[in-house]
Amino acid sequence: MRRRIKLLLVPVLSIFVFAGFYFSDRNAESSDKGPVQPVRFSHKIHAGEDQIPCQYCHSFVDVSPNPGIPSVQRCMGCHTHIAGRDVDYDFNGTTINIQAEIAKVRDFWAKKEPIPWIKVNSMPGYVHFNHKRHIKRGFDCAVCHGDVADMDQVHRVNRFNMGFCITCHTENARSHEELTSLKDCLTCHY
Amino acid sequence: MSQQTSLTYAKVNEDVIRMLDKPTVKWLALFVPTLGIVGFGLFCFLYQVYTGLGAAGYRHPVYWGVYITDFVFWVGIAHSGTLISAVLYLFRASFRLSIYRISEAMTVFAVLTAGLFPIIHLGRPWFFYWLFPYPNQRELWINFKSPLVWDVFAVSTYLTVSSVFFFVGMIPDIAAIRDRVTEKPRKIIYSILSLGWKGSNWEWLHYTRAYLFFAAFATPLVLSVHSVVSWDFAMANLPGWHTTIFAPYFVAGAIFSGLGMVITLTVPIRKIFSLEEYITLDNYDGLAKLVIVTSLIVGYAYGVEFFMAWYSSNPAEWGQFYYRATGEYALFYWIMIFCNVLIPIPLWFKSVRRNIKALFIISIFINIGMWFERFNIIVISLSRGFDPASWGIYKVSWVEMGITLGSFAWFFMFFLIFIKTLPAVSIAEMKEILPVPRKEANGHE
Amino acid sequence: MSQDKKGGIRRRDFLKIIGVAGGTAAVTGGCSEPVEQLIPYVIPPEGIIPGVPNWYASTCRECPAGCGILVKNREGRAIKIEGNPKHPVNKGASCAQGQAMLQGLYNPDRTRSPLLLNDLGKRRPTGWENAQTLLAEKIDEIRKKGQNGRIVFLSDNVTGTLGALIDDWMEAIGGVHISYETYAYEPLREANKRTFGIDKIPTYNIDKAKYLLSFGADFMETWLSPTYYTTQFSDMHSFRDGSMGKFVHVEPRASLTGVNADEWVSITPGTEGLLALGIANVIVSEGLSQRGGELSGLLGGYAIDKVSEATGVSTDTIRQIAREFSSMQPSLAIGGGTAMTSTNATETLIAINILNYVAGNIGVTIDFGRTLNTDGISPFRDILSLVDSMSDGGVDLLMVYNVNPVFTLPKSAGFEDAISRVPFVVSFSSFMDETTEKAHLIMPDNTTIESWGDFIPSAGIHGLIQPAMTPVFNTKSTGDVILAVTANIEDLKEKYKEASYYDYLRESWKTAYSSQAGLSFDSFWNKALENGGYYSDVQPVQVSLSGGLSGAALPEAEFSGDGDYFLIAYPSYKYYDGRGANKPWLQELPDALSTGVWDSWVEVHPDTASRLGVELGDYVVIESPQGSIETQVYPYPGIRPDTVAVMIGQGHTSYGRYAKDRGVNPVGILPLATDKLSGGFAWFTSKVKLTRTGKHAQFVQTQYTTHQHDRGIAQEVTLTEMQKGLPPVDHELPGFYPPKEYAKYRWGMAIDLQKCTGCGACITACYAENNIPFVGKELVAKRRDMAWIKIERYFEKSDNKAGFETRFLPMLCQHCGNAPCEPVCPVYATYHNPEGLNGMVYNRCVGTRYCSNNCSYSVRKFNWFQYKFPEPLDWQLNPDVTVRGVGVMEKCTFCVQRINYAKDQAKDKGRDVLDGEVQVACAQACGSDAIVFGNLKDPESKASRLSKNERGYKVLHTLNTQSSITYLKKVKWDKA
Amino acid sequence: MNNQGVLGIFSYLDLTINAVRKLKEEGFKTIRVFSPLPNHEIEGVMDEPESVVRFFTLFGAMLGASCGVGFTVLTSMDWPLPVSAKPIVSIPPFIVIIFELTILIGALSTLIGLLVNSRLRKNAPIDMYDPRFSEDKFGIMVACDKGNVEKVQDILNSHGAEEIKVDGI
Repeated sequence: MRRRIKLLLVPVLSIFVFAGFYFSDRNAESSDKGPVQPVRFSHKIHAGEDQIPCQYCHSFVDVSPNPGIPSVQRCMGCHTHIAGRDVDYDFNGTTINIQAEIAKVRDFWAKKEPIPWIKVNSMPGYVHFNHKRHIKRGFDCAVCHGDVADMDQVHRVNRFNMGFCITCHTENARSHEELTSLKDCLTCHY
Repeated sequence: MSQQTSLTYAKVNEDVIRMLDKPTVKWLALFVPTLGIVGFGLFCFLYQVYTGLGAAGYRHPVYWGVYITDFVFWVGIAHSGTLISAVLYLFRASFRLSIYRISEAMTVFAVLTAGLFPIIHLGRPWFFYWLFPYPNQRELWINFKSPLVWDVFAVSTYLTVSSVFFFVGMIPDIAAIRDRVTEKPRKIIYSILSLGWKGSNWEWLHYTRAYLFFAAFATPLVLSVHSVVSWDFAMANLPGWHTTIFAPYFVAGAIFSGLGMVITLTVPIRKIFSLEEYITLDNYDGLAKLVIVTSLIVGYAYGVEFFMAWYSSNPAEWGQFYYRATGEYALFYWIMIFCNVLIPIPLWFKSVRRNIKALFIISIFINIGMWFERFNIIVISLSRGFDPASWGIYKVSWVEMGITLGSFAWFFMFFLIFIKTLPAVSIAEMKEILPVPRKEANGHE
Repeated sequence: MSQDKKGGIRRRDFLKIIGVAGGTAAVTGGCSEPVEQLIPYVIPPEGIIPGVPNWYASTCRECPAGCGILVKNREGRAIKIEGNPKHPVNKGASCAQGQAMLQGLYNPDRTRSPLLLNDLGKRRPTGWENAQTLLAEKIDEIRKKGQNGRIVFLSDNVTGTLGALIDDWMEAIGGVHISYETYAYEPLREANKRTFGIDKIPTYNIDKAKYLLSFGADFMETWLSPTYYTTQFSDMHSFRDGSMGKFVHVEPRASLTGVNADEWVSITPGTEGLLALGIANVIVSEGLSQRGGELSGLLGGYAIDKVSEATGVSTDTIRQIAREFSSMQPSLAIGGGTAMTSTNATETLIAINILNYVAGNIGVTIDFGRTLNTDGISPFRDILSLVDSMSDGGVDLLMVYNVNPVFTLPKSAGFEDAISRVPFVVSFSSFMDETTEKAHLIMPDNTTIESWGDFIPSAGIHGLIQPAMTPVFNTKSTGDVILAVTANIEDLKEKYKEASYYDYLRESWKTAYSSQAGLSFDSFWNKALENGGYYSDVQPVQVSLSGGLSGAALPEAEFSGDGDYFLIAYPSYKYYDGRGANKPWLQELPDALSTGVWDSWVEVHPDTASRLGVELGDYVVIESPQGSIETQVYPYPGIRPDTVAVMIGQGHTSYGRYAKDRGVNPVGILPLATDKLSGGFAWFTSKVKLTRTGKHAQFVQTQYTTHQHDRGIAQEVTLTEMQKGLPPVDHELPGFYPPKEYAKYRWGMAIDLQKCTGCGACITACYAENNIPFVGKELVAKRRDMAWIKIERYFEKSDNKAGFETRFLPMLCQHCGNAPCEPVCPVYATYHNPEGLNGMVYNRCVGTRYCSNNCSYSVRKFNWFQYKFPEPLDWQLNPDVTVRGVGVMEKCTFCVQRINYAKDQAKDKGRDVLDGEVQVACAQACGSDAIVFGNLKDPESKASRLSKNERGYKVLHTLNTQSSITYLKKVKWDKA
Repeated sequence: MNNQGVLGIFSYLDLTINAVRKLKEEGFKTIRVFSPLPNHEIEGVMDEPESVVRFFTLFGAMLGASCGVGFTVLTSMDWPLPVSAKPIVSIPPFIVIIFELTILIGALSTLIGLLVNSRLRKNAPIDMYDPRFSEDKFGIMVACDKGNVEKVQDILNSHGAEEIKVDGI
């Protein structure tokens, strides 16, 4: 009798395996806190409290496939004048001193060295994503990057896998013709 | 057919189960080197994965070579097993009885071996599962228009069905072993494998019915699988591949090569385990006749290919076949003709058909010839496509040789394990050709 | 891509400057996610947007032709070279050498900083300050001796500002400036001086000619300005309005130019002059032209029978050429190659001038207005006296700039020994070439792409060189070095006021040109930067025949050596004089004729080969009294049985990993002979012995067949057939399924076989654009080259004089509407795109390779290994194209990244892509306009119109693949 | 009811058949015959209804065929990727898949049918067995109530059973 039950396990197990394949790489909200950056730059303060628009720093987002990382000069544009409060700040659970962090930026500027930021959102090299087209189409940055204005340390909100892209492409096609081109492999892979 | 024999039901059990006795030194002397060669094959494969497929001898425009040759060869070997067990079962050809278990085992192991090659030959074998349709976040499926996907379906269906067929056929025999062995671990294992078989009339009722259906499924399947394999080539537009004759030609070739392998395998087993009473000369006679038939079909196909190429006046087609017989690979072509068409001719004589040594030698030649047939079809055709500027010669690398060798060892490894663990001759079915024990001598029959 | 710590080549500094966001391109597959860094700019450079390419106009300096180029810059890296359409020399076209310039820039074997030879004989890196001071001290020391001429600056023909600066500097420090050009065309100038009294090389108007007669001039390969003349030839030779020009090539060997001729006339070596005069004689004596009567005395001595006997050209042929030359007006005869490199070269070229004169071509197809800028080139005898003076210890300091005489001069010239006797040698070369090996101090120059400069290839063309990126290594432009060194010399401190060579250049342009343009200097300068230079029209100059010609005599060419075979050492269109050999793209570019790669070979007539008992791939020793070389045999029907030929350019003993110890250098075994009248070096004077060695190896080619085997791949029609009109052909055969419909675009191509010269510029352009890895000789031997486009070359039997004709056919993915490759892919890695492209999705590919098996055109390539781009060659990778990983298939994509870019740009403007907005790399590079790319759905597009041409056909059309590429049949002159 | 089992072991087929025939005449319904090989005579005398495995086979094959059709057509439509100007749903290539799935699922379903019917479904209240049945002995097991045990023993004995076992719950 035990043998008989075991036999039934075969189909059940295979269903699990299939489901595993299916769900393992579905989009799951990343609970990852994101990498610790060389400077504890808080998007929450800049984009949230100070209401600085994304494009102020990521200025090429509507003219280039790359959004652009602000130059140190751009940081210093403000931080020449703003030295920051000498207060402790709860940065995703780590206590930092705002002034000390800004001092780091000034250090980089003084040494004329770039800040080696760590990439949070990345795509494999065989995917050619064009920021410009998406921004021009009127998508908000938050659609993919999440509510950055509410994050101190930026973390990945969406896994940018193909399912993520294609779901959005399918939902947003305005016509059949557009759907064809949005689901055309060569749109992104070349 | 009932023949003069000293066999009784009990002796059948006795003889077959005796084969499963403790491994002898001789067996180990075979098994250990076999394992070593499998290991070498594995090493070659890992080396190839590490360096890239360039470790194999492929070169533009020959993108398929020894691996696909091996694949087709092993699938072909598999075929005669199913033929003997299923097709001849439906035809009630009793000469199959003593050898069908061995052929069936051969089928399963050959498919198991063949199934490795499509993975080995992939550029990125770690993505082999992309060839199966499974739901994924990309929302991508596979291309059912591709003959390779047909292959995936055909070969995996074949493997599944022939394994099931193999296993189901063995259930009563495993029960017999279970009833005989005494050592605890073996008893447990055979008990599990026998699925509690008792041989009641109720079990036999469903069993015979199901077995018939399996045979009925396996018969079209065996024809379809090699047809599908042949369509891997015939669906392409390459001169030398693109012909309608390929499906029957391949099926016949497969059976031809498989019969060769059955003879190659059974002759030593018969000798070693003294199974002369089971595998009789009559059995070999029947096999040899099938060899003649399939050899004729294969030979006819070789001729027709040539004729059609000439008759079509297509420069690419004729160029291909002219090249096969005269070009750089001509030696392989003539090996193929020699082994597959000329070597089987002596089988027309009964004395040769009943001469075990002669049969064995002929069968070896058939194996070689059929391997080269696949090599010729694949490699020579690819070497000379439509565009003369791209023509090139393929040279086999040591990695491919190693893996091919490994595949033979892999196959024999399973076979050696099988010989020592499972009944190599069908106990239940052997009894069918023996007289049923009756109190009154002249019963019904 | 994660940051690479190794290399030590200021990569980090480089990144600091250019601020790359993310990596360039990554490999397919693999799931690990290494920490990627984003390196922002410290200070963003103006006008650079990451992800958007910038183009900089500049001038190519790979050969003296001086074509205009545009350098594509992405994120601070130069990634692609294209011809500058505004430049009068090349009009947007380019050649393989020009395309491969980037591999000079990013060559891993470049000298990375100044190097000083220490007492132990080791080269140690040193600082620029130190090197400059050292040189200044040396100069000072020598000057104190008070003897002029002990300092020699040996350069190539540096025209323009740098040339002037060097001259000026040498004068100031009491040195001598010698300009050494490997191919100096001295006989050509001498002949013009003697014929017309003008010591210049004119511009030939091949495009205006209806009949072109070339005596050995390899104008598609190296002669004067190959890209310029290829463009012109394509124009002249293209079929339109029922006619086309005719081109006859006379040479002992059919060069790439020769096989493109309608007729190749094989001639006894050294007798080209005789033939020219013989033809002129027929013209004059048969009264075919009004001119030349005054020369009848001279020409009378060249009776047709005598000429025929000496040249080996039949009287019929001579008569036919004479008639055609005089009747198909205007015509043009040019001389070069073997006709210009024998001991009677000047006389031969005078004979050709006479022929042109007799036919009335002077001033019509020969323009002495726009002359080549060859004035600065020192005569060859100056080089020889330099060798003498060096050997005698007369030179204390030799500075070598942009030349490699140890390699390019024959051993018999003794340069190598002589230079060893110079106490201090400075090389400005960026590469460790053979001459630089002799240097004590190496002060590596920037490559063209990294430096400011100008170049004047011919009168009225002032090409500007501007840096398209910051220097890759610690190199410095020689102009800057000169300024800095001068500032270090005590009494010359104040000589140059400019802080940098850039300022000096601007100053020099200020005085020279600003007044001419009638603009403010800044706008003039900016316009020049934009256009790649400043171009002015030049008035044609009328010349007349000088009087003394009637007494001219034509001596016999002299050959030395006791061998049976004339040795042609011919300049290579890939390596020029050897300078291209360190660029893997050029090494891997199959030779148009032999399709050989990465090596040397000797071309031998098949009859000669069988007489010697050798066949393809056998090694032979070629022996002259000056030395011997051993190389493989390539039997070639396009060479006389008494002649053998070896390409110049290989056989380096230094010059980096790609060039070193590869092939043989035929120049090494040449005798030191000169053309008697001009004194120019004569290459074609040696008779050599050939001995078989019994050694054999596979001759590494990319095509092992020479015939089409009746497959009708490269087709042709005769002119008569064309004039009668071809029957219309419907390319769309009926199919099982209804034909596919396309919405807005169907990308396609038309390739005119009449125009394709087989030069291979498209192949190199494709390598550069599409990140195609080079694989090296061993893998090409296994036919694992990765080229997406190849040139098929067939030698077909013909009834012409040569007995064979050559057909070239660029073969690339046909982007079939009914593609055989697509349905067989199990995973949809290749499929049909809505715009007619045959899509190839690398990251989906599992590598069954079935698609390639089923590709009737065999254009798919497979990544057998993970191919490497040794740093910094990987800096050249196009970030818009995926770098393919191991185990995936790849093939021509019709430069889909460019299509997507154009669509993106058009979308910004709210319209569709217009014709001409997408140029695929191969079509862009093509000098003869053979490849035209465009949208076939647009009936007005050029590609669409050409596709409907009556000459159009699809390769293997019976397979009904409905390919997107229409080939236009080659038009052949009927046998007259 | 029927909680006693009597097992008779026979050496000869004809004796076994006769015993079964007799038992049937006596009205015993729950009879099992063991044999080392399938035998038509036993089948004949037992006269069991046709095996239901065939319905499993038929159902499996039909399921397989429809899976094949559905799978190929629906996945092709899900993301239409044209290849070689063939229609997205092109039947000829799909037939191969349909055929293979028909066989695969048909065969698997037959296996399930076999397992379910011969092993998983209990057709007698009591299990008796002798290892010699897989060798050369035949056997008859009759399930009966306590009162009939002796009667059965008698019948078996009288028909030449060599050995008789009785078992009960």
